[in-house]
Amino acid sequence: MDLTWSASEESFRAECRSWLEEHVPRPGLPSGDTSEGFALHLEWERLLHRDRWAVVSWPEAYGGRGASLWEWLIFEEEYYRVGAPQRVTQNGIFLLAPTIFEFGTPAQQDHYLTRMSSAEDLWCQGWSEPNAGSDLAGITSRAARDDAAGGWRLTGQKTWTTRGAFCTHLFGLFRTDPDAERHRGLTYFLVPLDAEGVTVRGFGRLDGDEGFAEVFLDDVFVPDGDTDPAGGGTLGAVDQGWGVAMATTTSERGLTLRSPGRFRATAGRLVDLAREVDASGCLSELVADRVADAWIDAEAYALFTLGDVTDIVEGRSPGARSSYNKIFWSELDVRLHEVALELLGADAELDGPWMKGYEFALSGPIYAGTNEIQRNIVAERVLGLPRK
Amino acid sequence: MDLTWSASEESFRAECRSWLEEHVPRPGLPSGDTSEGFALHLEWERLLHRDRWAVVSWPEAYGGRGASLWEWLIFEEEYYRVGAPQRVTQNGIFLLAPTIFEFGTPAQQDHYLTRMSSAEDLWCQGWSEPNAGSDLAGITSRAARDDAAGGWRLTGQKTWTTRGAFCTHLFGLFRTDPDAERHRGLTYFLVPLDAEGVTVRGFGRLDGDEGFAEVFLDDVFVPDGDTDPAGGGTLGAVDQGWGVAMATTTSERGLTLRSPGRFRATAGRLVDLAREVDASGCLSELVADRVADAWIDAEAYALFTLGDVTDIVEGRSPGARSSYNKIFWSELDVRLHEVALELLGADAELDGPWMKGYEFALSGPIYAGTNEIQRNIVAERVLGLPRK
Amino acid sequence: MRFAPTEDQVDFRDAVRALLADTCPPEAVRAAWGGRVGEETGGGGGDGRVRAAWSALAEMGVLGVLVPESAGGLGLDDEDMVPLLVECGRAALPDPVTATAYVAAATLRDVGGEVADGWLPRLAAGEVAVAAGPLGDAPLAGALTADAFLVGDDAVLRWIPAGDVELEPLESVDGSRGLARLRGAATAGTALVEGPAAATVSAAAADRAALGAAAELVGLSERMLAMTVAYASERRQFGVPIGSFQAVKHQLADASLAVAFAAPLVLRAANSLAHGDPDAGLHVSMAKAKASSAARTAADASLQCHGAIGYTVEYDLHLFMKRAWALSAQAGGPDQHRARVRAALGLR
Amino acid sequence: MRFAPTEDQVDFRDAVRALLADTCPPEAVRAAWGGRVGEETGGGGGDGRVRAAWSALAEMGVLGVLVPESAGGLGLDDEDMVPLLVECGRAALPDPVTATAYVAAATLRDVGGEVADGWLPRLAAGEVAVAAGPLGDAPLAGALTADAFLVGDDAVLRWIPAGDVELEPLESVDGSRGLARLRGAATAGTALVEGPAAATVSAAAADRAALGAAAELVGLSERMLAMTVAYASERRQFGVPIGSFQAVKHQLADASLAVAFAAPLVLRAANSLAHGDPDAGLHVSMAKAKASSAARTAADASLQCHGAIGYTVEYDLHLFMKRAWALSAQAGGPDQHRARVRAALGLR
Repeated sequence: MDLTWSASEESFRAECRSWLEEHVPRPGLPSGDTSEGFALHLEWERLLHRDRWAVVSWPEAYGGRGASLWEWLIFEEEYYRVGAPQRVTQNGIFLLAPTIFEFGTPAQQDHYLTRMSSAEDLWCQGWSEPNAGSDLAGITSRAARDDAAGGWRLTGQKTWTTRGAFCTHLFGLFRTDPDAERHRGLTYFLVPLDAEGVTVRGFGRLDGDEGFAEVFLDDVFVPDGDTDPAGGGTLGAVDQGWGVAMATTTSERGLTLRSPGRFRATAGRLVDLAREVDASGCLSELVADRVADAWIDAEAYALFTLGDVTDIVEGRSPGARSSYNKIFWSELDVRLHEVALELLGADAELDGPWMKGYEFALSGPIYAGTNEIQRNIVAERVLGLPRK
Repeated sequence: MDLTWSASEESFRAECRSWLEEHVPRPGLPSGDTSEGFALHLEWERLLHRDRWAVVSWPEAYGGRGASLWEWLIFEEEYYRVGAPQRVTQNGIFLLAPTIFEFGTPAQQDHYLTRMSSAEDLWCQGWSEPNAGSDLAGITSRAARDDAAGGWRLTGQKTWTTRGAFCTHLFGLFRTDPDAERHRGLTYFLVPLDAEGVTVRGFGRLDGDEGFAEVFLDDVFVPDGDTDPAGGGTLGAVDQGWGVAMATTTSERGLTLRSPGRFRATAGRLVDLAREVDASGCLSELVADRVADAWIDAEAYALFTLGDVTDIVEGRSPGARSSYNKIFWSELDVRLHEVALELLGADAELDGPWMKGYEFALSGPIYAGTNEIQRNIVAERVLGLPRK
Repeated sequence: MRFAPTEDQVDFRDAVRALLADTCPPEAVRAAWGGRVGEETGGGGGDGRVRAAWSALAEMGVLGVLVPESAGGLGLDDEDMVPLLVECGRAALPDPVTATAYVAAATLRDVGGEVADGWLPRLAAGEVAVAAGPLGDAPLAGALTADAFLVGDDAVLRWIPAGDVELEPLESVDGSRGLARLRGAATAGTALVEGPAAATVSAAAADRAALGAAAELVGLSERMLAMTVAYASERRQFGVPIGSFQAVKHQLADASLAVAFAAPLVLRAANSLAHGDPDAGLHVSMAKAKASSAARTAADASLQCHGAIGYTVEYDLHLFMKRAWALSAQAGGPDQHRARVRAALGLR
Repeated sequence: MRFAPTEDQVDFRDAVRALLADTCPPEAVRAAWGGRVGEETGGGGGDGRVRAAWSALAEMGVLGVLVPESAGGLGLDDEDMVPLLVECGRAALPDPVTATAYVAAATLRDVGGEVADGWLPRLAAGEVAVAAGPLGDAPLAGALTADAFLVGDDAVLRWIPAGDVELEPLESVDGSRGLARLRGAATAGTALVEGPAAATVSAAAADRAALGAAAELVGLSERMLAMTVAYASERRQFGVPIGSFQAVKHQLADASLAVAFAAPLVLRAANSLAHGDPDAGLHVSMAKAKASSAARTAADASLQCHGAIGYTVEYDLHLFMKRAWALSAQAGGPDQHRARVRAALGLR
């Protein structure tokens, strides 16, 4: 065990910190899930890219620094510590990109990755459908073969698409073999949202942001494989989309979407708030205890992910254990905000940053596979309990 | 709403209290679930019966006082407040008796009820079998018709029979029609344990008491209906045992087995313990808060049962709502003891009364239908969620 | 001994339930949302009032339940009033029935005098709305449309006609709250009671404010659970209704259990207040602590069992959930109320 | 940065796991039960020791992990030791490995002097057993068979050979605990350290006692969960294994989650103690708080998912569960340890 950072890691941290402190927008940006906020966020993302902070762990060719996973953790920690904005590019860089690195052809990698890190292409997820939420394999949107045109014609409806109204591209699963058993016959597609036949309708989220969208696809043409990346394509083999998608959901549930820096930063702000309340003589032992407990959990999550990274670096796959991460971080995030609201007492209902954060946190146990589904996965695939 | 007791109820309370204070064994009895303890408990039960306190709400003819359900609540409250012994007759008087009142013939009522209230006949339950626990309808013990002898021949195995090793009689379900669907073809039998072919094997419980038994039945003869109550018989109609049994389990889950007085008395002792710890300067706000919370819950249970009694008195059946009682009292009982153990700190592990009580309380969420089953019942039969 | 509402109380409650189902459907609540939060969630322009419901309630006598008959009310007591507040919660009615018809009406009735004589008939008639709360810095619900304020502490209880005090409007997560802080309330309006007696009267007002919130929380919880049971019975995933999954069943069973055991505490506290039980304050705290926790449990379970649709503002759940968040922290959160229970038990 | 045991540590741990599976099966733990509690639960006659396991551990070097090589030990550190204590927990080994080979060995190693020189080689060889704890009234596990006691507070740390102090035996719910209070310890034996330095050394001993208990709790929890998963996969009700019910799955998933996130805290605290990190005490408290809660969660879920069979003494679960109850309250319960975290965060 070695819980120290090397000299080069420490100097990487110093570099991150000084750049971030110099450039991070003050005061913070409005929510990126509103149209005005989104534009400001794009400016920020492009600044990150300009100075090669957008995707530190990617190869330099795609706008990264070839940083190690450890360095990525450090970057994330500094990023959240300084209170930098949530990434509106996250669905692309944290969820789709690992899949493109794993399953994309060289042509796809070359085309998509740089445009993604530079925030030219903005990606949203197309997983859920009105009747396929937790039951992701219940997808009915279909892609029909168009041999003449050398591609596919997509029809169907995707929903709960975060920031769908502001994005330029969608990745998701479509049914290519309607006769196959549920998990088979699905293919992973990349779709430009300006393609003919696509309609996007935004709608309001709990926290008042217009962050959701429904995406309607009516006979939308997408070319085969990587024949014309600008026009979209298929990612991975036809009819093998489930396996490709599972690689993405492992990223989503696990560490890449939710780095520990994020929750440690929130826990730090919670402790600061508690100290303020304490200074005014109003901190009860009860709430102080909950602050300490939530803070410990944020530390526990950080340590757990250090174990994840060690495993990944040494070639051991976390696999279904990523469901542990998902359950833990999502419920931790709710708890951190709940305790903060308790600290605020009668002011808790005010529409301030902690309430906004609470509303956002409440989506955690729902998206990326509800925590009920994650608990099934832990029970069946980690503990080995019988499916039926 | 009227939350006051009438003058006659108050005088009933005074009478209970003074009798109990005079007669209750001091110091308390050892556990009734050991053989020496059981004998002492029997003496106590017979004393209760002598002075007509064994079954206050029963008709005088069967040893009761014809007291109202309200008076029964008062009696129970005083009984537990003074710290009187757990009733080793409870499975008879609280669970079987309501069923005999509802389904028994006059001959059965005359024969069994007085012998039960006087603790001559001691009844244990014969519900669970090795492969029929939560799944009660999975019972395989069978009763074969013996027309020649005018009765039935019982064969099978019952288990987790509380105090089975000390009891004289067993009530339970046996399969009379092996071809019928699971919940049908069962009949409710009353069986003397000294009948030929019965073997009882006691075994140890978590808390060290020998409170459990397995009961083996090998071709045990039980006469028809009420033809010879001394030899046992069937209760209610043949093949209709499930409905008869459900009446008993409603009693078991609901108020009659677990009167609020019991938990209010425990909550009172918990508050006393907390005051002692507080006096020595060692009470943290955290634990004090949990004491208050558990105490509130004991009060909430008492109020809920006042609602139950009001309903029963006015002819509204609680029905599936008795599952609320079962879940609540069983988890309340665990919580009351957990908090007490926290108050004891490093001494918690000592084999004292709170630890014994904790061990006993842990059985609550398991017996009388696990709380998982009760939550299904609440969801399906109270809330109306779909079974499948 | 009889622990259940009377037949009259049941009839009154049912009538109010039906009236609010008509006059205060979710669309009406939505329309009452205003301010920036209202706009962001697709409504906007409301002022936190559903006037059709308010006048119907006045007509039915609900706003005068505690007002003496001599002042045009029904002259009834807490036991009659509290079940009706449960119904206000069930409808998520944003109007200040608790503050006006419960806290202010009972206080003016008990205090008497000129202010009472002048305002009680108007309260009963539904002509005026009151915002009530502690004298201090806490945000006051319904402040933006209140005709008068009732604020008190241990030393004084003040009655302040609107206009005599400055308002600092605040945005609540629930866009129908009409929330504001008062500025300069300590010297505004009339002192209804001063000196040692003020502590008792202010405490009674605070108790009724807490119990009213507890009652509304019970109604809100029952409504959220009913919505969720309906949704989970219909929504299908994996070929079956999601309500057939044990994980959904048990979450909803737990929430319904919490509500089922909070509701009797609320009724008992109403009985105690009606009869001047010396433990009434303790009983109120038990009720508010448990009703607040139960409502949080019900809100959490409802959102989780709805999944993404519950997270949208187009769906109604959030109207009820946000009110539950607000009321569970208002008039003392669960910790504060358990602290009072702790003190009553003689513990630190 | 590397957060995982080394290959050597994994091999050592696996060897200890295998050794204890052989020498300390549940029957051995059961046979170690004594006293009245032992008799009542069908065993009796044991003294809280499994000597076959103890000597095998000594032979493998486990009892001398922290003892300097010059005294016949391996001269390793907390990071090497703590994973082995997890294994002792997994086997529910009742013998005082934590007190002897972790707390006493590290303390004597750090303090040095005559007592250390005399006892350390015997510790490493498995010739002596130590009971360790605060100087005061708390029950001491393993006291009945201890050859020496290590007890301390802020002012003094004492080493007391058995016989120099009077024992008041106590019955624990776990019949293998060999529990007693010491009488007259304040003046018995030798003062290893006195004055200001005592506080530091006693605190380090208390931290190792807490971390050792935390490690054992992780092992106990993992074992209980494994037993329960096996049982729930086999036991059938309603025509299917009970482990296929979501209510069972989610209870066990929650418990395994609690354990999975407590275990890294335990490892980190071991690293901090090994390297003299100034926050080591804080890290120990985080670990003990979470390991204690996780073990309670695991015990509760295991009992509930077993149902009635888990409630019998003939079945093994209770051996593990009762140890978990005892250790979760020993060396500071979760509240006490969170209080230390609170203080470290600068909160009241």
